[in-house]
Amino acid sequence: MIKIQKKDFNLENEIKKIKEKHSDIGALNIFTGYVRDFNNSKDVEYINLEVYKEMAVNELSKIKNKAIEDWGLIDCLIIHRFGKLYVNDKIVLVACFSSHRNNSFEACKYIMDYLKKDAPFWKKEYYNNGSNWLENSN
Amino acid sequence: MIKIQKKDFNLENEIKKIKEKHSDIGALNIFTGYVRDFNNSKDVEYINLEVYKEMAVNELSKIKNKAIEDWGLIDCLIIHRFGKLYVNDKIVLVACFSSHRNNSFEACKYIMDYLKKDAPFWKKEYYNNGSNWLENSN
Amino acid sequence: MKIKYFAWIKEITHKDFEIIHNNHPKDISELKGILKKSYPDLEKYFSKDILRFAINLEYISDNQDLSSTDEIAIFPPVSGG
Amino acid sequence: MKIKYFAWIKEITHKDFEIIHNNHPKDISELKGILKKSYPDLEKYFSKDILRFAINLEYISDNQDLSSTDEIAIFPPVSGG
Repeated sequence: MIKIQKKDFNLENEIKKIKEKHSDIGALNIFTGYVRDFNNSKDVEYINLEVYKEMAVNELSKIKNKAIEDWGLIDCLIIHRFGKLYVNDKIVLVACFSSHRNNSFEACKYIMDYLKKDAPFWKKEYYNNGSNWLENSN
Repeated sequence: MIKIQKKDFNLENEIKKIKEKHSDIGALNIFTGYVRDFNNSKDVEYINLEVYKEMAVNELSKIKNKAIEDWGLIDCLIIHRFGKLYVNDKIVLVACFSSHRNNSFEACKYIMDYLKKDAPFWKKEYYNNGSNWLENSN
Repeated sequence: MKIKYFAWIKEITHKDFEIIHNNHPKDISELKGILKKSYPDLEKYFSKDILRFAINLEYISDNQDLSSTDEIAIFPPVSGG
Repeated sequence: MKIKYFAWIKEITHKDFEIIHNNHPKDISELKGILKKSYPDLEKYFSKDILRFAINLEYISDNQDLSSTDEIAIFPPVSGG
Protein backbone atom coordinates (compact mmCIF):
# COMPACT_ATOMS: atom_id res chain seq x y z
CA MET A 1 0.00 0.00 0.00
CA ILE A 2 1.16 3.52 -0.86
CA LYS A 3 0.05 6.52 1.17
CA ILE A 4 0.99 10.12 0.34
CA GLN A 5 -0.33 12.23 3.17
CA LYS A 6 0.11 15.42 5.19
CA LYS A 7 -0.71 13.93 8.56
CA ASP A 8 1.55 12.02 10.92
CA PHE A 9 1.26 8.26 11.28
CA ASN A 10 1.48 5.85 14.22
CA LEU A 11 4.02 3.08 13.64
CA GLU A 12 2.21 0.48 15.74
CA ASN A 13 -1.18 1.11 14.12
CA GLU A 14 0.11 1.15 10.55
CA ILE A 15 2.10 -2.07 11.05
CA LYS A 16 -0.66 -3.85 12.96
CA LYS A 17 -3.20 -3.23 10.19
CA ILE A 18 -1.02 -5.15 7.75
CA LYS A 19 0.43 -7.76 10.11
CA GLU A 20 -2.96 -8.99 11.24
CA LYS A 21 -3.82 -9.99 7.66
CA HIS A 22 -0.90 -12.45 7.34
CA SER A 23 0.05 -15.14 9.87
CA ASP A 24 2.98 -16.26 7.72
CA ILE A 25 4.97 -13.09 8.37
CA GLY A 26 8.10 -13.88 10.40
CA ALA A 27 10.15 -10.76 9.68
CA LEU A 28 9.56 -7.05 9.29
CA ASN A 29 12.08 -4.40 8.39
CA ILE A 30 11.06 -0.77 8.74
CA PHE A 31 12.84 2.40 7.73
CA THR A 32 11.70 5.76 9.07
CA GLY A 33 13.17 9.14 8.15
CA TYR A 34 12.88 12.23 10.36
CA VAL A 35 13.45 15.97 9.97
CA ARG A 36 16.84 16.69 11.59
CA ASP A 37 17.67 19.78 13.62
CA PHE A 38 20.89 20.52 11.76
CA ASN A 39 21.79 20.14 8.09
CA ASN A 40 24.14 21.83 5.63
CA SER A 41 25.85 23.38 8.68
CA LYS A 42 22.68 25.25 9.60
CA ASP A 43 19.99 25.00 12.26
CA VAL A 44 16.81 23.78 10.62
CA GLU A 45 13.46 25.19 11.77
CA TYR A 46 11.18 23.29 9.45
CA ILE A 47 11.00 21.92 5.93
CA ASN A 48 8.44 22.21 3.23
CA LEU A 49 7.97 19.01 1.28
CA GLU A 50 6.53 19.38 -2.18
CA VAL A 51 5.22 16.39 -4.10
CA TYR A 52 4.01 15.56 -7.60
CA LYS A 53 1.40 13.34 -6.04
CA GLU A 54 0.00 11.34 -8.96
CA MET A 55 3.48 10.57 -10.21
CA ALA A 56 4.78 9.76 -6.71
CA VAL A 57 2.03 7.14 -6.32
CA ASN A 58 2.97 5.79 -9.73
CA GLU A 59 6.74 5.64 -9.06
CA LEU A 60 6.43 4.25 -5.53
CA SER A 61 4.00 1.56 -6.75
CA LYS A 62 6.51 0.46 -9.36
CA ILE A 63 9.36 0.35 -6.83
CA LYS A 64 7.18 -1.48 -4.30
CA ASN A 65 5.99 -4.06 -6.84
CA LYS A 66 9.55 -4.70 -7.98
CA ALA A 67 10.66 -5.25 -4.36
CA ILE A 68 7.71 -7.57 -3.64
CA GLU A 69 8.57 -9.62 -6.69
CA ASP A 70 12.35 -9.70 -6.31
CA TRP A 71 12.36 -10.58 -2.58
CA GLY A 72 9.08 -12.47 -2.35
CA LEU A 73 7.64 -10.05 0.20
CA ILE A 74 4.34 -10.95 1.82
CA ASP A 75 3.31 -7.29 1.99
CA CYS A 76 4.81 -3.82 1.79
CA LEU A 77 3.78 -0.38 3.01
CA ILE A 78 5.18 2.99 1.97
CA ILE A 79 3.99 6.22 3.60
CA HIS A 80 5.47 9.57 2.54
CA ARG A 81 4.38 12.84 4.05
CA PHE A 82 4.33 16.25 2.37
CA GLY A 83 3.71 19.86 3.41
CA LYS A 84 5.25 21.71 6.33
CA LEU A 85 7.19 19.39 8.64
CA TYR A 86 9.06 20.42 11.77
CA VAL A 87 12.24 19.08 13.36
CA ASN A 88 11.58 15.59 14.83
CA ASP A 89 8.61 14.99 12.53
CA LYS A 90 8.51 11.71 10.63
CA ILE A 91 8.89 12.09 6.86
CA VAL A 92 8.74 8.59 5.44
CA LEU A 93 7.98 4.99 6.38
CA VAL A 94 8.93 1.90 4.40
CA ALA A 95 7.88 -1.44 5.88
CA CYS A 96 8.74 -4.79 4.25
CA PHE A 97 7.05 -7.94 5.54
CA SER A 98 8.52 -11.35 4.70
CA SER A 99 8.93 -14.88 5.99
CA HIS A 100 12.63 -14.53 6.76
CA ARG A 101 14.75 -11.59 7.78
CA ASN A 102 17.28 -11.10 4.99
CA ASN A 103 14.61 -10.48 2.39
CA SER A 104 12.94 -7.83 4.52
CA PHE A 105 16.25 -5.99 5.06
CA GLU A 106 17.32 -6.08 1.42
CA ALA A 107 13.92 -5.10 0.04
CA CYS A 108 13.62 -2.16 2.44
CA LYS A 109 17.11 -0.93 1.51
CA TYR A 110 16.25 -1.25 -2.19
CA ILE A 111 13.03 0.71 -1.81
CA MET A 112 14.71 3.52 0.12
CA ASP A 113 17.52 3.79 -2.44
CA TYR A 114 15.07 4.10 -5.34
CA LEU A 115 12.68 6.33 -3.45
CA LYS A 116 15.58 8.74 -2.81
CA LYS A 117 16.55 8.60 -6.48
CA ASP A 118 13.24 8.61 -8.33
CA ALA A 119 10.25 9.56 -6.18
CA PRO A 120 9.15 13.10 -7.12
CA PHE A 121 9.43 14.85 -3.76
CA TRP A 122 11.37 18.05 -3.05
CA LYS A 123 12.48 19.34 0.32
CA LYS A 124 13.05 23.00 1.04
CA GLU A 125 14.75 23.61 4.37
CA TYR A 126 14.02 26.76 6.33
CA TYR A 127 16.61 28.24 8.70
CA ASN A 128 16.32 31.27 10.96
CA ASN A 129 17.72 33.37 8.11
CA GLY A 130 17.01 31.82 4.76
CA SER A 131 16.04 28.62 3.01
CA ASN A 132 17.49 26.08 0.66
CA TRP A 133 16.22 23.45 -1.77
CA LEU A 134 17.83 20.08 -1.08
CA GLU A 135 19.08 17.55 -3.56
CA ASN A 136 19.64 13.86 -2.81
CA SER A 137 23.10 12.59 -3.59
CA ASN A 138 23.42 9.24 -5.33
CA MET B 1 18.71 0.12 26.00
CA ILE B 2 18.17 -3.63 26.42
CA LYS B 3 14.83 -5.03 27.58
CA ILE B 4 14.18 -8.72 28.20
CA GLN B 5 10.49 -9.03 28.98
CA LYS B 6 7.43 -11.25 28.84
CA LYS B 7 4.94 -8.60 27.85
CA ASP B 8 4.22 -7.23 24.38
CA PHE B 9 5.53 -3.83 23.31
CA ASN B 10 4.05 -0.99 21.26
CA LEU B 11 6.30 0.04 18.37
CA GLU B 12 5.23 3.69 18.34
CA ASN B 13 5.64 4.15 22.11
CA GLU B 14 9.02 2.43 22.33
CA ILE B 15 10.42 4.41 19.40
CA LYS B 16 8.95 7.73 20.53
CA LYS B 17 10.54 7.45 23.98
CA ILE B 18 13.99 7.34 22.39
CA LYS B 19 13.39 9.63 19.41
CA GLU B 20 12.21 12.53 21.56
CA LYS B 21 15.59 12.59 23.32
CA HIS B 22 17.58 13.29 20.12
CA SER B 23 16.76 15.93 17.50
CA ASP B 24 19.76 14.93 15.40
CA ILE B 25 18.22 11.58 14.41
CA GLY B 26 17.47 11.50 10.69
CA ALA B 27 17.18 7.76 10.14
CA LEU B 28 15.76 4.77 11.97
CA ASN B 29 15.92 1.15 10.94
CA ILE B 30 13.79 -1.36 12.83
CA PHE B 31 13.67 -5.12 12.67
CA THR B 32 10.78 -7.02 14.23
CA GLY B 33 10.41 -10.79 14.35
CA TYR B 34 7.07 -12.57 14.74
CA VAL B 35 5.89 -16.09 15.58
CA ARG B 36 4.90 -17.65 12.25
CA ASP B 37 1.95 -19.97 11.74
CA PHE B 38 3.93 -22.60 9.86
CA ASN B 39 7.49 -23.83 10.32
CA ASN B 40 9.40 -27.06 9.73
CA SER B 41 6.42 -28.18 7.58
CA LYS B 42 4.12 -28.07 10.60
CA ASP B 43 1.33 -25.83 11.87
CA VAL B 44 2.61 -23.93 14.88
CA GLU B 45 0.27 -23.28 17.80
CA TYR B 46 2.63 -21.41 20.07
CA ILE B 47 6.26 -21.28 21.11
CA ASN B 48 7.95 -21.25 24.44
CA LEU B 49 10.95 -18.96 24.57
CA GLU B 50 13.49 -19.73 27.25
CA VAL B 51 16.20 -17.25 28.16
CA TYR B 52 19.35 -17.11 30.27
CA LYS B 53 18.40 -13.61 31.27
CA GLU B 54 21.53 -12.23 32.93
CA MET B 55 23.70 -13.50 30.11
CA ALA B 56 21.28 -12.29 27.44
CA VAL B 57 21.51 -8.76 28.84
CA ASN B 58 25.28 -9.12 28.87
CA GLU B 59 25.57 -10.41 25.29
CA LEU B 60 23.04 -8.01 23.81
CA SER B 61 24.77 -5.07 25.53
CA LYS B 62 28.06 -6.06 23.97
CA ILE B 63 26.51 -6.44 20.51
CA LYS B 64 24.65 -3.14 20.88
CA ASN B 65 27.75 -1.24 22.03
CA LYS B 66 29.81 -2.63 19.17
CA ALA B 67 27.12 -1.52 16.69
CA ILE B 68 26.87 1.95 18.25
CA GLU B 69 30.62 2.35 17.99
CA ASP B 70 31.14 0.88 14.52
CA TRP B 71 28.29 2.77 12.86
CA GLY B 72 28.20 5.89 15.03
CA LEU B 73 24.61 5.26 16.09
CA ILE B 74 22.87 7.98 18.09
CA ASP B 75 20.89 5.41 20.06
CA CYS B 76 19.87 1.77 19.94
CA LEU B 77 17.07 -0.27 21.46
CA ILE B 78 16.79 -4.05 21.69
CA ILE B 79 13.69 -5.74 23.13
CA HIS B 80 13.48 -9.54 23.30
CA ARG B 81 10.47 -11.32 24.73
CA PHE B 82 10.43 -14.69 26.47
CA GLY B 83 7.81 -17.14 27.75
CA LYS B 84 4.77 -18.45 25.91
CA LEU B 85 4.19 -16.62 22.62
CA TYR B 86 1.40 -17.33 20.15
CA VAL B 87 1.30 -17.11 16.37
CA ASN B 88 1.42 -13.42 15.27
CA ASP B 89 3.05 -12.32 18.54
CA LYS B 90 6.12 -10.12 18.31
CA ILE B 91 9.33 -11.79 19.49
CA VAL B 92 12.06 -9.23 19.06
CA LEU B 93 12.65 -5.58 18.23
CA VAL B 94 15.95 -4.02 17.17
CA ALA B 95 15.90 -0.28 16.48
CA CYS B 96 18.97 1.63 15.29
CA PHE B 97 18.87 5.44 15.28
CA SER B 98 21.42 7.38 13.24
CA SER B 99 21.94 10.59 11.29
CA HIS B 100 21.92 8.92 7.88
CA ARG B 101 20.19 5.85 6.58
CA ASN B 102 22.94 3.44 5.57
CA ASN B 103 24.37 3.26 9.07
CA SER B 104 20.98 2.44 10.56
CA PHE B 105 20.42 -0.39 8.05
CA GLU B 106 23.87 -1.93 8.46
CA ALA B 107 23.91 -1.70 12.24
CA CYS B 108 20.45 -3.28 12.51
CA LYS B 109 21.48 -6.15 10.22
CA TYR B 110 24.67 -6.66 12.24
CA ILE B 111 22.78 -6.78 15.54
CA MET B 112 20.22 -9.27 14.22
CA ASP B 113 22.94 -11.53 12.82
CA TYR B 114 24.81 -11.63 16.13
CA LEU B 115 21.66 -11.86 18.20
CA LYS B 116 20.67 -14.96 16.21
CA LYS B 117 24.15 -16.44 16.70
CA ASP B 118 25.03 -15.57 20.29
CA ALA B 119 22.10 -14.38 22.39
CA PRO B 120 21.12 -17.16 24.83
CA PHE B 121 17.47 -17.69 23.87
CA TRP B 122 15.89 -21.02 22.91
CA LYS B 123 12.61 -21.53 21.09
CA LYS B 124 10.49 -24.62 21.48
CA GLU B 125 7.70 -24.85 18.94
CA TYR B 126 4.45 -26.56 19.86
CA TYR B 127 2.29 -28.20 17.16
CA ASN B 128 -1.07 -29.91 17.53
CA ASN B 129 0.80 -33.19 18.01
CA GLY B 130 4.22 -32.62 19.41
CA SER B 131 6.94 -30.06 19.92
CA ASN B 132 10.43 -29.30 18.74
CA TRP B 133 13.44 -27.28 19.92
CA LEU B 134 14.65 -24.95 17.20
CA GLU B 135 18.19 -24.13 16.23
CA ASN B 136 19.28 -21.03 14.30
CA SER B 137 21.24 -21.73 11.17
CA ASN B 138 24.30 -19.60 10.45
CA MET C 1 -1.15 20.23 -23.40
CA LYS C 2 -0.36 20.87 -19.75
CA ILE C 3 3.13 21.76 -18.49
CA LYS C 4 3.75 21.34 -14.74
CA TYR C 5 6.59 22.94 -12.78
CA PHE C 6 8.00 21.85 -9.42
CA ALA C 7 10.30 23.01 -6.63
CA TRP C 8 12.69 25.80 -7.66
CA ILE C 9 11.58 25.61 -11.30
CA LYS C 10 8.38 27.25 -10.07
CA GLU C 11 10.45 30.09 -8.63
CA ILE C 12 11.69 30.74 -12.18
CA THR C 13 8.38 30.31 -14.00
CA HIS C 14 6.31 31.94 -11.23
CA LYS C 15 3.55 29.43 -11.87
CA ASP C 16 2.68 25.83 -10.99
CA PHE C 17 1.56 24.93 -14.46
CA GLU C 18 0.45 26.31 -17.76
CA ILE C 19 -1.70 25.11 -20.62
CA ILE C 20 -0.64 25.31 -24.26
CA HIS C 21 -3.83 25.33 -26.33
CA ASN C 22 -2.66 25.86 -29.88
CA ASN C 23 0.48 25.11 -31.83
CA HIS C 24 1.83 22.88 -29.10
CA PRO C 25 5.44 21.69 -29.46
CA LYS C 26 5.71 18.42 -31.38
CA ASP C 27 8.40 16.96 -29.10
CA ILE C 28 10.42 17.59 -25.92
CA SER C 29 13.21 19.25 -27.86
CA GLU C 30 10.82 21.83 -29.30
CA LEU C 31 9.25 22.34 -25.87
CA LYS C 32 12.69 23.13 -24.41
CA GLY C 33 13.12 25.80 -27.08
CA ILE C 34 9.81 27.41 -26.15
CA LEU C 35 10.61 27.31 -22.43
CA LYS C 36 14.05 28.82 -22.90
CA LYS C 37 12.44 31.74 -24.74
CA SER C 38 9.75 32.25 -22.08
CA TYR C 39 12.09 31.71 -19.09
CA PRO C 40 15.69 32.60 -20.01
CA ASP C 41 16.86 31.57 -16.51
CA LEU C 42 16.01 27.97 -17.37
CA GLU C 43 18.56 27.81 -20.18
CA LYS C 44 21.62 27.10 -18.01
CA TYR C 45 19.81 24.21 -16.31
CA PHE C 46 18.81 22.69 -19.63
CA SER C 47 22.38 22.94 -20.87
CA LYS C 48 23.71 21.36 -17.67
CA ASP C 49 21.16 18.57 -18.21
CA ILE C 50 20.08 18.42 -14.56
CA LEU C 51 16.32 18.72 -15.08
CA ARG C 52 14.09 15.69 -15.51
CA PHE C 53 11.05 15.42 -17.74
CA ALA C 54 8.03 13.19 -17.26
CA ILE C 55 5.21 12.63 -19.73
CA ASN C 56 1.93 11.43 -18.25
CA LEU C 57 3.63 10.47 -14.95
CA GLU C 58 6.45 8.49 -16.58
CA TYR C 59 10.08 9.56 -16.73
CA ILE C 60 11.55 10.01 -20.18
CA SER C 61 15.25 10.07 -20.93
CA ASP C 62 15.37 10.79 -24.66
CA ASN C 63 13.51 13.22 -26.82
CA GLN C 64 9.93 12.08 -27.37
CA ASP C 65 6.91 13.12 -29.43
CA LEU C 66 4.15 15.00 -27.68
CA SER C 67 0.40 15.07 -28.23
CA SER C 68 -2.08 17.75 -27.26
CA THR C 69 -3.52 15.76 -24.34
CA ASP C 70 -0.17 15.10 -22.66
CA GLU C 71 0.72 16.26 -19.16
CA ILE C 72 4.41 17.16 -19.16
CA ALA C 73 6.30 17.76 -15.91
CA ILE C 74 9.68 19.46 -15.56
CA PHE C 75 11.56 19.17 -12.31
CA PRO C 76 14.91 19.44 -10.56
CA PRO C 77 16.68 16.53 -8.84
CA VAL C 78 14.41 14.97 -6.22
CA SER C 79 15.02 15.04 -2.47
CA GLY C 80 12.38 12.87 -0.85
CA GLY C 81 12.81 10.23 1.82
CA MET D 1 29.93 -23.72 42.13
CA LYS D 2 26.64 -23.46 40.27
CA ILE D 3 25.92 -25.35 37.05
CA LYS D 4 22.96 -24.09 34.98
CA TYR D 5 21.16 -26.08 32.28
CA PHE D 6 19.04 -24.73 29.46
CA ALA D 7 16.58 -25.83 26.77
CA TRP D 8 16.78 -29.55 25.95
CA ILE D 9 19.80 -30.07 28.23
CA LYS D 10 17.30 -29.63 31.07
CA GLU D 11 15.24 -32.48 29.61
CA ILE D 12 18.31 -34.70 30.06
CA THR D 13 19.40 -33.44 33.50
CA HIS D 14 15.81 -33.04 34.77
CA LYS D 15 16.87 -29.92 36.62
CA ASP D 16 17.49 -26.24 35.92
CA PHE D 17 20.68 -26.09 37.92
CA GLU D 18 22.72 -27.80 40.56
CA ILE D 19 25.28 -26.72 43.12
CA ILE D 20 28.58 -28.51 43.64
CA HIS D 21 29.70 -27.78 47.19
CA ASN D 22 32.83 -29.87 47.66
CA ASN D 23 35.54 -31.22 45.43
CA HIS D 24 34.42 -29.09 42.53
CA PRO D 25 36.00 -29.77 39.12
CA LYS D 26 39.16 -27.76 38.57
CA ASP D 27 38.41 -26.98 34.91
CA ILE D 28 35.81 -27.40 32.16
CA SER D 29 37.36 -30.61 30.96
CA GLU D 30 36.98 -32.22 34.42
CA LEU D 31 33.42 -30.85 34.64
CA LYS D 32 32.55 -32.57 31.36
CA GLY D 33 33.79 -35.83 32.80
CA ILE D 34 31.57 -35.47 35.86
CA LEU D 35 28.54 -34.55 33.75
CA LYS D 36 29.02 -37.50 31.40
CA LYS D 37 29.01 -39.82 34.40
CA SER D 38 25.88 -38.21 35.93
CA TYR D 39 24.03 -37.85 32.61
CA PRO D 40 25.20 -40.46 30.10
CA ASP D 41 22.85 -39.03 27.44
CA LEU D 42 25.00 -35.88 27.34
CA GLU D 43 28.04 -37.79 26.13
CA LYS D 44 27.12 -37.84 22.44
CA TYR D 45 26.53 -34.08 22.46
CA PHE D 46 29.87 -33.40 24.09
CA SER D 47 31.61 -35.57 21.52
CA LYS D 48 29.78 -33.81 18.67
CA ASP D 49 30.95 -30.54 20.20
CA ILE D 50 27.61 -28.81 19.75
CA LEU D 51 27.13 -27.54 23.33
CA ARG D 52 28.36 -24.15 24.46
CA PHE D 53 29.75 -23.27 27.86
CA ALA D 54 29.67 -19.92 29.61
CA ILE D 55 31.46 -18.98 32.82
CA ASN D 56 29.99 -16.04 34.73
CA LEU D 57 27.90 -14.97 31.73
CA GLU D 58 30.80 -15.05 29.24
CA TYR D 59 31.25 -17.60 26.47
CA ILE D 60 34.37 -19.71 26.60
CA SER D 61 35.80 -21.64 23.70
CA ASP D 62 38.75 -23.47 25.22
CA ASN D 63 39.17 -25.37 28.43
CA GLN D 64 39.38 -23.00 31.38
CA ASP D 65 40.07 -23.18 35.11
CA LEU D 66 37.10 -23.01 37.46
CA SER D 67 36.74 -21.59 40.94
CA SER D 68 34.18 -22.45 43.63
CA THR D 69 32.22 -19.22 43.15
CA ASP D 70 31.77 -19.61 39.37
CA GLU D 71 28.41 -19.90 37.66
CA ILE D 72 28.79 -22.26 34.72
CA ALA D 73 26.11 -22.58 32.05
CA ILE D 74 25.78 -25.38 29.52
CA PHE D 75 23.50 -24.95 26.58
CA PRO D 76 22.57 -26.11 23.09
CA PRO D 77 22.75 -23.89 19.98
CA VAL D 78 20.65 -20.78 20.50
CA SER D 79 17.48 -19.92 18.58
CA GLY D 80 16.44 -16.41 19.57
CA GLY D 81 15.36 -13.53 17.36
